[in-house]
Amino acid sequence: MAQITLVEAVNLALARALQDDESVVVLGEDVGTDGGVFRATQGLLGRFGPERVIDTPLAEALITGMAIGMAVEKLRPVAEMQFAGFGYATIDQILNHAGRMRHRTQGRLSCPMVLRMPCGAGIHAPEHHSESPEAIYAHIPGIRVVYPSSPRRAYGLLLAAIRDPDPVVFLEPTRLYRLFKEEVSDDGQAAPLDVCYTLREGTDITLVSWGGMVPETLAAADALAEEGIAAEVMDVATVKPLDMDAILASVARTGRCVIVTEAPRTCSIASEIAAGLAEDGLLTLLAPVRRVTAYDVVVPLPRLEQHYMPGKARILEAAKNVLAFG
Amino acid sequence: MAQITLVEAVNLALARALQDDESVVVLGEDVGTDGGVFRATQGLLGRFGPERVIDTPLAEALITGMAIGMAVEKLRPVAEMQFAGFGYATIDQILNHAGRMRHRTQGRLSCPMVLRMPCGAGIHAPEHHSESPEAIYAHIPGIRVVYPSSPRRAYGLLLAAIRDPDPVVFLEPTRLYRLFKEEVSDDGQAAPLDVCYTLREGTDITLVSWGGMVPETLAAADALAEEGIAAEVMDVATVKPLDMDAILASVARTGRCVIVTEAPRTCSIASEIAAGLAEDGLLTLLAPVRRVTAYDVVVPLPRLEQHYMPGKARILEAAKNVLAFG
Amino acid sequence: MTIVAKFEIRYSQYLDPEGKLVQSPPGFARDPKELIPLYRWMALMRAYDAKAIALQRTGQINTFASLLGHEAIQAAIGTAMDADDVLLMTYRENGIQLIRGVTLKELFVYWGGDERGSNFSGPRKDFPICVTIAAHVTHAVGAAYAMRLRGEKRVAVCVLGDGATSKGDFYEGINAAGVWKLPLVFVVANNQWAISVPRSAQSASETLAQKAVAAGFEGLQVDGNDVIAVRDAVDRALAKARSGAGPTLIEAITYRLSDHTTADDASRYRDPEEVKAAWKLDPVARLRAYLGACGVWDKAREEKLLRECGEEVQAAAQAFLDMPAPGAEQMFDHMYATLPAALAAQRAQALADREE
Amino acid sequence: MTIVAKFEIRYSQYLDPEGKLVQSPPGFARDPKELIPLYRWMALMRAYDAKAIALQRTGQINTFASLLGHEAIQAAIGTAMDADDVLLMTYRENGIQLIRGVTLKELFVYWGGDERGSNFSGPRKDFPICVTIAAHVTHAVGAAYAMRLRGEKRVAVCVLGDGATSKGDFYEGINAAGVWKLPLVFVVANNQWAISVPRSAQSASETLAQKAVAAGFEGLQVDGNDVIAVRDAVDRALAKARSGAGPTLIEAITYRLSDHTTADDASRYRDPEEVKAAWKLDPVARLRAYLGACGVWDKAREEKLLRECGEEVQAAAQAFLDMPAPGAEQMFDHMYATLPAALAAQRAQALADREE
Ligand SMILES: Cc1ncc(C[n+]2csc(CCOP(=O)(O)OP(=O)(O)O)c2C)c(N)n1
Ligand SMILES: Cc1ncc(C[n+]2csc(CCOP(=O)(O)OP(=O)(O)O)c2C)c(N)n1
Ligand SMILES: [Mg+2]
Ligand SMILES: [Mg+2]
Repeated sequence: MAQITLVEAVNLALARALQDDESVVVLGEDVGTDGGVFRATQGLLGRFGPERVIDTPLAEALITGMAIGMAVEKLRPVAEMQFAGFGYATIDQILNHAGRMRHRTQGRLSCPMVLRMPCGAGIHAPEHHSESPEAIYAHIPGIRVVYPSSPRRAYGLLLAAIRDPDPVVFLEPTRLYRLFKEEVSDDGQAAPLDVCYTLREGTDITLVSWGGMVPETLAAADALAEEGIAAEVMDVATVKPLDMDAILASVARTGRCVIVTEAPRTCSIASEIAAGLAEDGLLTLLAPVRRVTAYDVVVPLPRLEQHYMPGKARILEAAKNVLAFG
Repeated sequence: MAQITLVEAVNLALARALQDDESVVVLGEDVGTDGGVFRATQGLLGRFGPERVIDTPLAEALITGMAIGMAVEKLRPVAEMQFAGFGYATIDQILNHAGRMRHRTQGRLSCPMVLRMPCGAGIHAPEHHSESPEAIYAHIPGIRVVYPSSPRRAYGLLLAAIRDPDPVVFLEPTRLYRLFKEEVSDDGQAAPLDVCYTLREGTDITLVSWGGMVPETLAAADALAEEGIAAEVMDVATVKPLDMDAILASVARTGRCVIVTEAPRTCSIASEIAAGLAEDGLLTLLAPVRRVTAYDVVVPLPRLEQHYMPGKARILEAAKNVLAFG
Repeated sequence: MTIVAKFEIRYSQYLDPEGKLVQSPPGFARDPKELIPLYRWMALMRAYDAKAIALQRTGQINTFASLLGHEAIQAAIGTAMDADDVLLMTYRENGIQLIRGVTLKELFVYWGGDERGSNFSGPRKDFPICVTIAAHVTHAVGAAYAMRLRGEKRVAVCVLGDGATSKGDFYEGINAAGVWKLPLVFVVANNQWAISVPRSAQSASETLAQKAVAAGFEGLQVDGNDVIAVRDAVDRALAKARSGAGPTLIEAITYRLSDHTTADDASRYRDPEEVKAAWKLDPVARLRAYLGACGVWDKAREEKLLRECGEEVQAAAQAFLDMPAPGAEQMFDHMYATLPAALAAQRAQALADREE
Repeated sequence: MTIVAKFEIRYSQYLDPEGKLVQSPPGFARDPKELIPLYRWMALMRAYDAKAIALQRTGQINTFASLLGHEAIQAAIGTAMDADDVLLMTYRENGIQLIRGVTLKELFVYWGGDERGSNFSGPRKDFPICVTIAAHVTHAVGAAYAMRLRGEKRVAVCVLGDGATSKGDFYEGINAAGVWKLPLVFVVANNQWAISVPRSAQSASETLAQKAVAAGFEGLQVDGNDVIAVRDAVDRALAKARSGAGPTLIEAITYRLSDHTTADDASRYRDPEEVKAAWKLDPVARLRAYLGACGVWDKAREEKLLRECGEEVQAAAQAFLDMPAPGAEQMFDHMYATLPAALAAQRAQALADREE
């Protein structure tokens, strides 16, 4: 078992999937010789050849549309958007085709594909390289949206996504690509989709997050622990469909909830979770829910991005506000 | 003052805007000779000529991208997506360019454009002709999203949208296009953006809706009134930015809230409103919030669409559930 | 100044508008009797089309897109393709679907507003009708890529309209097909109109065939009202694709003899004289004239055929009308392979509501 | 079979790689002295480029996209355009921006990760850098449409890369430009690479110029390392556009002599021999050789110019570094013309957080 980074875990899962199932193909811009701009596909071309590790022309609607055609024709394509910010051109294909193929044909055809995209702020990148669009995808019926927050979960969830019989949008937090390492055994074991992962148990407050915000959330929980406050930390992991039951169960115990995301606030996953609490958790809430989100503004260029993203301080502030209540 | 339908009100506002401001242009598929597939642009070509009422090639990214270029070059384009379901290809342009032009250039350039799109279910239309994607647009920073529910508000809000210095996505509920008439005076008067409209005052429960669901919501309020329950009915109208203060103020009086939308539930505007209540209205809530939404499934073809959309019965059921509480 | 690249676009026709041969026919058409099956399909398409419009006018199906004028193109494609090739098409290609084994009843079910119509018994691997213009061009690239990767000799055939050639997806797709020399045949059914927008307003390109120049492969024009010309071009393109020599784009020139759909009124934007002139090019009459002149077709055969077609579509319509309505669970049960837990409550609610 | 359309693509070059004239020069270049201003700009571009890379390597700006190899194309476009024409471009066209009046400092501010760099003092109507590939092609269509509608004699110039020609937006844009015969000049700076994807993998088309065939207007190729050839082609295209004769697509062939950006390592995917060979075509050395041979340039002038350029970029870099950091309000204050009430609380929070 090796200590590897999140991007290495993605690479490992891709290699494993290509190895185990000859219907798996990888496609996207620069995924071949270059190994991807983040090296997520490094070495795959050499091992599996250009027929299965495919450098495409620069055309995002093509990449997704082509993956759909491949999936319907019984391949298992894993397509890459170079950055989530360039992926909006494919929403049309995801929404109008990938998420509908099975329903449209009442089960005759299906669309088992994965659309990977690096996302999130904090790496001092140019415009459009820092967005976290999970909420847009989560609104789309017929797909899954997965957003891992650690090397081990990235490995297991990506394998699960590739093996899933339905389309999965798989968001990879670039800020975590090389932030820390974890032991990951290349055992081909998928991690369960559609469930929240409880990273830390606690009784005083529930902190909910996913993707790139999880380390900040854990850091906030550490800080709370120093003050004797036991925070439960949940990694949503699959943001659509959402495991609301797990969150409700946790909040039923703690009575308090802070939800953390680096996406703009309006209609975010944080909104969805808060709404679920307003509907089905109201009686268990001892304090108002707090969303700690990015602002409803454009992700700024790097000089201000630290002020755009929520960090440990804002999470702590919200948690204390909620804890101070009643 | 004439009694006119919602689609006639849209037409009237377009004609008025073209008449009053020579920088206004209308563009889209079939908006010229045909007058639009719903006749929203009928007669405009004859009055204002093909240079200002522009039939475009069949290319949605072009239509929006072109409108952006026009707006930056000081025209006031009003672009049409033939149906919201064909508009996803332009999310890229709206999100990456229209909503960013002013911020990106720190005020040097701006993008005063309107993107109109018919939307919503209930007209027995083919696939992709029945969707209500307001939540996707509402998640995008830098734009407004407006969704009128009556001829008078359609007229006033569309004029406001065209005159607004920033981009507006203007959603038109096809089900209401010809459902009822209202007196609309062609006085060139814009209606305020960014505010909720209270359609009916009441003290027992707040019903919140927008667009095509407003008549159903009013019908539910009528039914409640027959049972002696006074429902306050709010038409959100501008779903982004959201006038949450008005909703909070109403719920502070009534203590109960049902939110109605025909969009899929996850990360919907209904979620956003419920989240706002969980954060800032918790102490005033006498009962859990209820979202009455479409399901998280593909809008079905016409034979099942009535079962997809929420109707008066589901709104009533939710309202009674909330009223029965505590 | 040096010239670094040169291109030319060819046009072909065998039968003129009067149904006279203008050049010696390709192999498959040497014996005119061989064309009778194509004619039968074209007659069935017309009967189907008329019935669908009647059903729509009487409120029994929803908006319908007529294929009137497209019969030669569709008969040629449908008969040229192998069973295990894959078809990707729009709402207007029902005739090809019929030939490939989709039943008349299934087509009515689809237009009746019920997804079960796309779960057809016939060509199980064919794609469903693509309503969003040109999106299926990119799907075709993926499907053809999959076939070639597995070393199959199958071909993907992608049919689209003149309007579709303006859309980015079309171009991204053909460009990629060129890059990988995929086993793909694109047929642009140029019926001169995209709803109210005429071909001339869609592009300044002299032909639509030359769109293929941008993608680096062959584009050609054929008379789309001449079933021999279309069939010949499709045959060649299929053989080329199967041999590994890559894609072809065929622009088949015809005319949309109907309104865009039953929701449209083309008289708002189209000169009736133009439509009248287009009827002179009618592909069905043209082939009938040729078969008649060759002595392999006559009035009696025609009447019998029309009667048979009428009965067939009538029976199918009845079978459609007799079908039980879908239950609300149909909205949920194929959203995912297995219903996610998060959707269970929504499904239950929909079923409960339905019962009320 | 009849031929219904024919096309040819021409290529032009005036200066060969050694800087020798291969045909008699166009008017503006008859007097070699007239080329000195272009050479000066090219030298300044190179100094700017080197400084930007140095700033990036020392952590003072973020990822930077070098224009090395693009100097001739950019000098030609920048000097050919009128002040009130409009430029739409990518991240790699800083040289054109410089000529049009964007300051060196403003460029550093942009790459330093601060939106204020796009609020430049110079060509106030020029579009900001477009990072999403080819989206600006559609903006160019709208801008050109607006100019023509108002009866102005202005032209929109849209510069893009070879990779961009694969994107749907490019095609939708050129197709529309053809339909409306807009005052538009497209320049494809074909530097052979789109990050790691070579030109040959981007499209099977023999040239990129022929993409214009699909849009129904003229496409041509020029040697993009020959400033005379590029300038001549751009001059003609601008004059044609201004006269109402519609758009032109110019494929200017050059080579990306640098990595894609400072975040890229091109040695992973590119043969060093290829890069070495490309340096032989260097547009700056080529023009210098020609000017030298004409006797209008020499070592002393060269040294003085390099010194001046070095000082200029150094001063600009310092001015950039001396600039106060932006406040958190910069995220909010130009999101809308007037801050919506709903954003006020978020703005207040951001300012409060910043202070902590
Ligand atoms: C992406 C998209 N935009 C708009 C529409 C609405 N629409 C349906 S058919 C049509 C015209 C299509 O014209 P063409 O491609 O020539 O096909 P035809 O209908 O003539 O067969 C339009 C604009 C659509 N279905 N998809
Ligand atoms: C729509 C989009 N997809 C992907 C990217 C990522 N990306 C940035 S530059 C680039 C290559 C562009 O190549 P080319 O058009 O040849 O321009 P060059 O960089 O060579 O000047 C890519 C893929 C992007 N910026 N936009
Ligand atoms: Mg057509
Ligand atoms: Mg390039």
